[in-house]
Amino acid sequence: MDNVKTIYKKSEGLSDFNLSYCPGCTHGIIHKLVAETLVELDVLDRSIGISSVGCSALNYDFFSCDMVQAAHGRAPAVATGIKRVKPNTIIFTYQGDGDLASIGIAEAIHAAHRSENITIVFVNNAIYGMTGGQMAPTTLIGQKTTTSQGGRDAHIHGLPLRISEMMATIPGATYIERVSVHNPQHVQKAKKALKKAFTIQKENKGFTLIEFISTCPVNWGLTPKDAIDWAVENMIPYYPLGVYKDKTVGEES
Amino acid sequence: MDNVKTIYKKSEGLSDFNLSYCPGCTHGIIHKLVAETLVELDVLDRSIGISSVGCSALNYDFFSCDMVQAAHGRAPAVATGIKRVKPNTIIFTYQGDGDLASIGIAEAIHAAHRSENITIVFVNNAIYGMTGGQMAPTTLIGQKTTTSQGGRDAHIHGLPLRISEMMATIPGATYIERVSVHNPQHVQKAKKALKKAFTIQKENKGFTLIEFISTCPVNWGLTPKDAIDWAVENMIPYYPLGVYKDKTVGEES
Amino acid sequence: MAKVLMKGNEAMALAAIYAGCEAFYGYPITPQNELPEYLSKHMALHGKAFVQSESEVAAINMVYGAAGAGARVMTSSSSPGIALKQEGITYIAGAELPAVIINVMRGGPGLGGIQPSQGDYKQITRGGGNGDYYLYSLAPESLQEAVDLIKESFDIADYFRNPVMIAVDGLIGQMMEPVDFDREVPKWDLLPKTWAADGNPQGREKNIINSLYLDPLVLEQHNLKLKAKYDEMRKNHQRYELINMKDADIVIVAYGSVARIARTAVEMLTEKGVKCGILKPITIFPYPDQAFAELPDSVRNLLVVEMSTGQMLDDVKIANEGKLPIHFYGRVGGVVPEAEEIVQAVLKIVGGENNG
Amino acid sequence: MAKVLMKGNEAMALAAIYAGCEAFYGYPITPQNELPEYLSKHMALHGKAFVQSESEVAAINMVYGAAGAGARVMTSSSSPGIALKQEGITYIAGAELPAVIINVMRGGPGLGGIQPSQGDYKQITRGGGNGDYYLYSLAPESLQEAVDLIKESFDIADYFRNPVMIAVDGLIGQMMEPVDFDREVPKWDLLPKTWAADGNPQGREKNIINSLYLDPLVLEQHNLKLKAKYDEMRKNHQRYELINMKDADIVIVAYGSVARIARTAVEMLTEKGVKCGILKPITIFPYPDQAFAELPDSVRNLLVVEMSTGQMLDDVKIANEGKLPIHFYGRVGGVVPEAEEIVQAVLKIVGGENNG
Amino acid sequence: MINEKVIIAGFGGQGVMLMGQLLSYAATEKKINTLWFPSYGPETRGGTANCSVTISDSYVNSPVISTPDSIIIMNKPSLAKFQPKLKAGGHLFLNTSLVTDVECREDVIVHEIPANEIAAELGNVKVSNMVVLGAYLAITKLFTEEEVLDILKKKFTGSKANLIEVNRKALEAGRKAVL
Amino acid sequence: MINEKVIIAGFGGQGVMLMGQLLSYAATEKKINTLWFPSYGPETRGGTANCSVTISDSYVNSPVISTPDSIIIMNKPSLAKFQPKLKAGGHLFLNTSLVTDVECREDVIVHEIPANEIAAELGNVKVSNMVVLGAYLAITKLFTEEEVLDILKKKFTGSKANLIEVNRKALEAGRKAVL
Amino acid sequence: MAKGRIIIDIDRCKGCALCTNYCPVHILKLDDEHTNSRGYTPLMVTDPDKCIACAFCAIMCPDSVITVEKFIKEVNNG
Amino acid sequence: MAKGRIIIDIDRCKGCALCTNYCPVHILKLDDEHTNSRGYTPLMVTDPDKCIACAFCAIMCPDSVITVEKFIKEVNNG
Ligand SMILES: Cc1ncc(C[n+]2csc(CCOP(=O)(O)OP(=O)(O)O)c2C)c(N)n1
Ligand SMILES: Cc1ncc(C[n+]2csc(CCOP(=O)(O)OP(=O)(O)O)c2C)c(N)n1
Ligand code: SF4
Ligand code: SF4
Ligand code: SF4
Ligand code: SF4
Ligand code: SF4
Ligand code: SF4
Ligand SMILES: [Mg+2]
Ligand SMILES: [Mg+2]
Repeated sequence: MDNVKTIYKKSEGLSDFNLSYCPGCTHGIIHKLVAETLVELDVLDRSIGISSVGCSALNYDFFSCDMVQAAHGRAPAVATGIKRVKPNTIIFTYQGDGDLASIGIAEAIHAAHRSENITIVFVNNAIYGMTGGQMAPTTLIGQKTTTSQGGRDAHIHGLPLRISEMMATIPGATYIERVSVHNPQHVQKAKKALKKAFTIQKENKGFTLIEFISTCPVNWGLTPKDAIDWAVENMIPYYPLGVYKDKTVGEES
Repeated sequence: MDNVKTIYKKSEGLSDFNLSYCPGCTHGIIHKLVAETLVELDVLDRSIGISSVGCSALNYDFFSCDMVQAAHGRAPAVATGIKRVKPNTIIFTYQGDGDLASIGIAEAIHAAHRSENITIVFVNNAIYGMTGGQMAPTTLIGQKTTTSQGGRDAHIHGLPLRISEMMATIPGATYIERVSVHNPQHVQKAKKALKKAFTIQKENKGFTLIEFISTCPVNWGLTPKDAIDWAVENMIPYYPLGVYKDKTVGEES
Repeated sequence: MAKVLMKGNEAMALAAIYAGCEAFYGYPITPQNELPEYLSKHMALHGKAFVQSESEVAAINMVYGAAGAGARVMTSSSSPGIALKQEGITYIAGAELPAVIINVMRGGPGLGGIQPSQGDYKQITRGGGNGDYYLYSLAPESLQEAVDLIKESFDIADYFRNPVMIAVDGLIGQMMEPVDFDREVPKWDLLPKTWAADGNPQGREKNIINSLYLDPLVLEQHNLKLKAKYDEMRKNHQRYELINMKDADIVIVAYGSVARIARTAVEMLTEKGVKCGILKPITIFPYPDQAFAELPDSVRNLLVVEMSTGQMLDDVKIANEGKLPIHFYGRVGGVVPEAEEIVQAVLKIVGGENNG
Repeated sequence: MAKVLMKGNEAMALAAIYAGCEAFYGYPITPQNELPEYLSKHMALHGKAFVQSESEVAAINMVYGAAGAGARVMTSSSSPGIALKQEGITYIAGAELPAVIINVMRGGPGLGGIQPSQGDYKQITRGGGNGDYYLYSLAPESLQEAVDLIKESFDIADYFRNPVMIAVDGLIGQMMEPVDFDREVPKWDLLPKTWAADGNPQGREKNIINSLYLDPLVLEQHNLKLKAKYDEMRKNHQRYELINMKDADIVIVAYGSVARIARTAVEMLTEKGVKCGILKPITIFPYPDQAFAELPDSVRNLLVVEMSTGQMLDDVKIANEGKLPIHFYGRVGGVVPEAEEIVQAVLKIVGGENNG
Repeated sequence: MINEKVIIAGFGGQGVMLMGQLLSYAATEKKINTLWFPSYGPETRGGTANCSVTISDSYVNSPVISTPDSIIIMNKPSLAKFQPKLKAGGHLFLNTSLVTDVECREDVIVHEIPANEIAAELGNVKVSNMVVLGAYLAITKLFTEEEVLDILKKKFTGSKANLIEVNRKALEAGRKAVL
Repeated sequence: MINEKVIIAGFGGQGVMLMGQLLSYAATEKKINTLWFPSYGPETRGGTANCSVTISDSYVNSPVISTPDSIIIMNKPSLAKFQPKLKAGGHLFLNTSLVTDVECREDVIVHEIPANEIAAELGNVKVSNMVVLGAYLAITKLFTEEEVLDILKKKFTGSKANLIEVNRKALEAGRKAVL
Repeated sequence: MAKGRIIIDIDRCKGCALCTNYCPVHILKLDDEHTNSRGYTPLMVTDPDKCIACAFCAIMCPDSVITVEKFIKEVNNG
Repeated sequence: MAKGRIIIDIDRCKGCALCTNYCPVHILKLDDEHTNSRGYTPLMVTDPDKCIACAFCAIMCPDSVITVEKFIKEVNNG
């Protein structure tokens, strides 16, 4: 008979809780990647995750490391507060686009500005999922939400913010990349990005942010797969994937 | 005898109050430019200025148009609140680097993000003047302040934020320029920039921000002239002057 | 007009439009989201301003701006969002600007929960921000009352040049009830807003909107002026309802949806032969201490019922001046008391026990 | 050690270092700037953390983080800055985290002024944020008392797992006085912080720092647990001082620097043959109602003196239970009452007039 | 005198909120007092949802229904949650397509409606809620099926107008299931 | 028994804050109670500055001095502000270099010190404050000049150490101006 | 013939069907006949023999429902 | 010979000396002999005849102290 080798299973970086996300929501994929990365870098037992306010607010139950639930938008400040007193920990925040790009943009920018040695996992699903589908700063032009019922209109609502591009201009930031999880290949790429970010943090090289293009099937009103296709067709063109800042480049070469 | 022509006098955009600034502080020069611009564009009598919190907090007394004193960092939100109900007014905020770059960065970014049709006068003097010389996000590396008494240290405090560069990445912003007032030539250039910004606003073309390199002789511990020289030698190299964003360019050509 | 069935949040939104609200600035938070969602569509239809701000902090400062420019302006939020607005609220009060703030309360402290609560009583009635100021605070129990009070609240805010807080909870926000939007509400005598910084100085001096007074003697005068306003509210603008008070043996003190639940409890108690009245504050600031003076001599006990651990107790103690025994029954954290529980709490007292 | 002459803000900073403060996060605001300035230098010298945050909002959330990680942590600010921190403070209380918050009060509301004030009494004692929580709040009158209380406050915060507020005003912040840093202060029995999310789970389950409880019944239990804590504070941890109380005819109720000024007034009154005592709350939450029970029978009147329009009056009314006539004298907006004014206010009453 | 308190409970997605709203709209149309109150919050996403409806000639006091006159139970977990509250002698409407193998109280009147099956027969399993509503109306006689359909007609306009017919049939089928 | 309350007032930049602090430091050194309280805020920048110092054997109560025993007036506007508060029979120290053409109360003891001139003669107009302080010490006999200089020595170290001498001379000159 | 197999933690599955779109050999679908304990229609494998143990399904499953095992041929003397 | 003149609003002057650095003909200095009503040493012109009315001083003065007037030669028949 054949021997059997387990090549994929639930990460031990995740607890046994059932994720509270809607069926097919890519939040779950991103959770797996974070968990796997912490395990593979062997830092899980000195990691502290900061839950923010959004659909992921409850993820303090989902990761198996120490967790802190932060006020809406303030996760990077909470992370700073911890990292400065516990410099040997590995700290990540997990923030949605409402949380980071809207109410919490100041805290994100200033964590980068101060070169805080933390990693931000930024989940951009172009909408406020938790509160029922309001417009986010990253909502695309024409996209219908409960507070842009006629579709986002540049004249009334302005043009969507590009966070990775903006944060890349901050002198204090070390590594910023935008990734997507729309197919297995990109999931692997995204994990590589996370690994790079957490490695930089492990080596005390400063601030890292990985932006994930994510979906919200429920509030977009699409099936999970259609939501992924919509993200590929509409979000990625406006939010191109790639490395926006890498201060370690000169170093390495 | 000769005829006499007044070629320079106090702008009628300024009230009769004595400015509360320390002797030789370039805040005063910037005030004159704003006042002159409003008069020259013939919009003074429909202008509303938003004082922020900083040495310029009291400038609600100094401009001769309607004025609103805003909470620390929130001037762009206050401006938004007004402009949306009084679209025919000309609105400017007058904000220091503590006010805008630190506590108020979210409001500045989101006013730009929404393409609010307002003008931000951003006065970067690399320090908190009003409160007695604490470190600002724009304080230069090595610069001594009351909260960076050994000089700003990149490892502890991060690298200074470049606001114009950062805000230029915001898709909703129309015009962003950095200017200086260190000599009469640059004062004139700065005024041209302000005129461009207010003209854009007049024409409802969106968000404009003019960043001024300014001095704080008192908290820098320098004479007014030495302070200006210090700004030229130290600030301008890190904060290069120039236009960072101009969405009207395509239009005009 | 016929009554229309509407969700509380939407009815409150529409009431603001009826009141001539010119701008709404707010940030999403459960359980009040339907309010901004409704306005995001309908304000534009009426040519009015709607901005979903980047945060509650920005929202309240946008309100400050629009109010300072003389516009009728409103924001809404829920408990932690209101906490974030405290600095902005004290500025609005300090600069004497009229504005309407709706707080659809949820369980706290902190992020807490999202179910109905009255846990912001202190935050609302004591002003959560710095300095000596108060919000004229109205606590309706039904959608009709909410709509009527909101329609009037813009007048009240303008009259006093002071923010008005509408204190409701998730029950009011989420329930549907038939509402008549055409009911007459009191009209207040309002002066033109000659003080507004609206960028239109035709024939007037420049206007300044400000709360900064570096000279302490000037700031003291300003504070005394504000105090006179609050004293006037206290003296002449308390609102309350005394229900079933005739020969009452015990009186339930409750506001908002709890008062409503208490009505059912009183019906049940009446069946049991217990004479129970309700003292329902409608203004929670100014607190209706005048109502306590009107209680009949028959009253032997007060029972305060709240969806909190007893935040209104302070005000009841002050109003009661040590006269009647005060008991308390509360549910907290999003738990809504049922009428039976209140009945039991009353029976415990009229049976002689004190569970306060 | 010999006494050292220090500025209040710096003395309070140093006291925190003595107490083993491991991190300070704050944002500049007058009149407390010397406090962070001092720490910006000295925390680093002690290998401790200092961050000038981007805002008060960030500062209080940094405090939340460090406190959750088990560190002794402090922030300081002044009135409008404290208003901005309200959301963060309710989170800290909700998540049951120990932290010390210094409020060097200035005139309000809004931006107000920068001169000494007690205008944040409501904001401090009623919790400016959402939900049912309180801050253990200490109001020293001198630098020595401030230093002693701050040294102890970190223990108190750890003991209750609750934020402690040090309520002082610009006078305390700006004055210089000789202080002895080596005075013994009470030590509290503290348990190890096994609950901390410090990323060091050696042999323990993961820890979670949180204030969110979506299930109302669970959140209710959480609230009742908090309430038990506040009840314990109220019952066993009131602090106050009764001064010159023997045969007192009238008692001044005053806290913080006003109590200090009242001491001079009492000396002057004694010379005039007026028997005047002082009831000085040291904790303003829990409010020392026990002190009122200890007043001698000779007392005929209470005079509340504050640097506000009368924010402590509510608590005095509650503690007094309608027994003695309550009078009030206040200065506000940054005006500091002089001893003579208090003397006059007392004389007016003992002469028979009620200016309350 | 009308004074009906009903709790309607099921999975999110079964249309329990709409059932309750239809009753309140119908009451409003007839100028009868009514109050509809939903469970709300993130838990409605995956889990159960319910709403309470009071319909009364007099002012509706408590929005919280402690002792409902009727309960409509669309799934199993809801039965456990709400059956104990039902007043003695009250009506229990059960969607027996999903609520199987359960014990019901003896002191209440149970109406069993295999709503999913009936709806499936009608060609649209989504109208199982209307089937149960039909049964409820037939028993309580609060409103006629027409009155409820009139409300639906106002809601379903445009492309949705063709749904009216299947809803009519569902109400009818529900009635037949209990009468 | 010592119980001295003094208010020191002048322009920002004249060193009035330092004068008061020196008194408080000297008191602390001698284990005498003291309290120094400054005017503060943005207005100190251009305008006037003042501080109140209490030195007392017993606990200092009010930080606010309503009736000072002495006032030291370094510029004109300060005289108008503080003269009315001075206790009857109290000491009024006037920097007559800047405070000219004024009326002083009859019921107080006025000490006139042309401090700027004296300081200029000493070669450093900045020590005008120390000149007046010398006069104040000479009259009140609170501390010896040495005691004050000892404090200064602790403050002026390194490159500033050479300033001690001119300060010593200033104190001395101030003494001579009033004795 | 199967190169491996997947193990489905049925009760964690939310029936979102996401995984089914990424199986290169098209052997995944929702099992309409069943409802799991949380009320969802869970995943099933139509033709286990075809599984190539690529783990694409598992990688894309947001809820870590799928474990993938690879069969490793023992080098035997057969 | 002066091409113009400046008028100094003495009591607004804060004596910062900034303007003095920008006068191309070096005719500006602080008037050490005087103190204005606000206690500052105000600006003075040392040699008014040299003023070329360039307005540099006025442009650089933060406090709008300086008014600049240009003398315009009348075209006369001289
Ligand atoms: C101060 C405050 N404001 C608002 C809210 C309400 N709120 C909860 S989640 C959320 C939006 C979250 O959106 P996002 O960050 O994009 O996360 P997603 O749910 O889309 O993953 C908001 C506004 C809150 N809890 N606290
Ligand atoms: C909420 C709040 N935080 C802090 C302050 C105190 N404060 C007043 S001015 C100021 C800094 C201003 O610096 P900047 O914006 O650079 O202006 P400048 O004085 O340098 O012109 C601060 C922190 C305040 N008034 N309000
Ligand atoms: S609401 Fe949207 S983002 Fe939130 S869990 Fe559901 S699908 Fe995901
Ligand atoms: S403190 Fe600095 S910025 Fe402020 S007025 Fe003085 S010199 Fe100008
Ligand atoms: S492992 Fe690959 S082949 Fe096997 S079921 Fe999953 S996706 Fe299909
Ligand atoms: S992706 Fe996961 S949750 Fe979704 S159907 Fe497949 S196994 Fe089930
Ligand atoms: S106008 Fe020109 S030349 Fe005349 S004083 Fe001014 S700077 Fe000098
Ligand atoms: S005129 Fe203006 S620039 Fe010149 S010294 Fe006076 S204030 Fe300064
Ligand atoms: Mg989102
Ligand atoms: Mg600055």
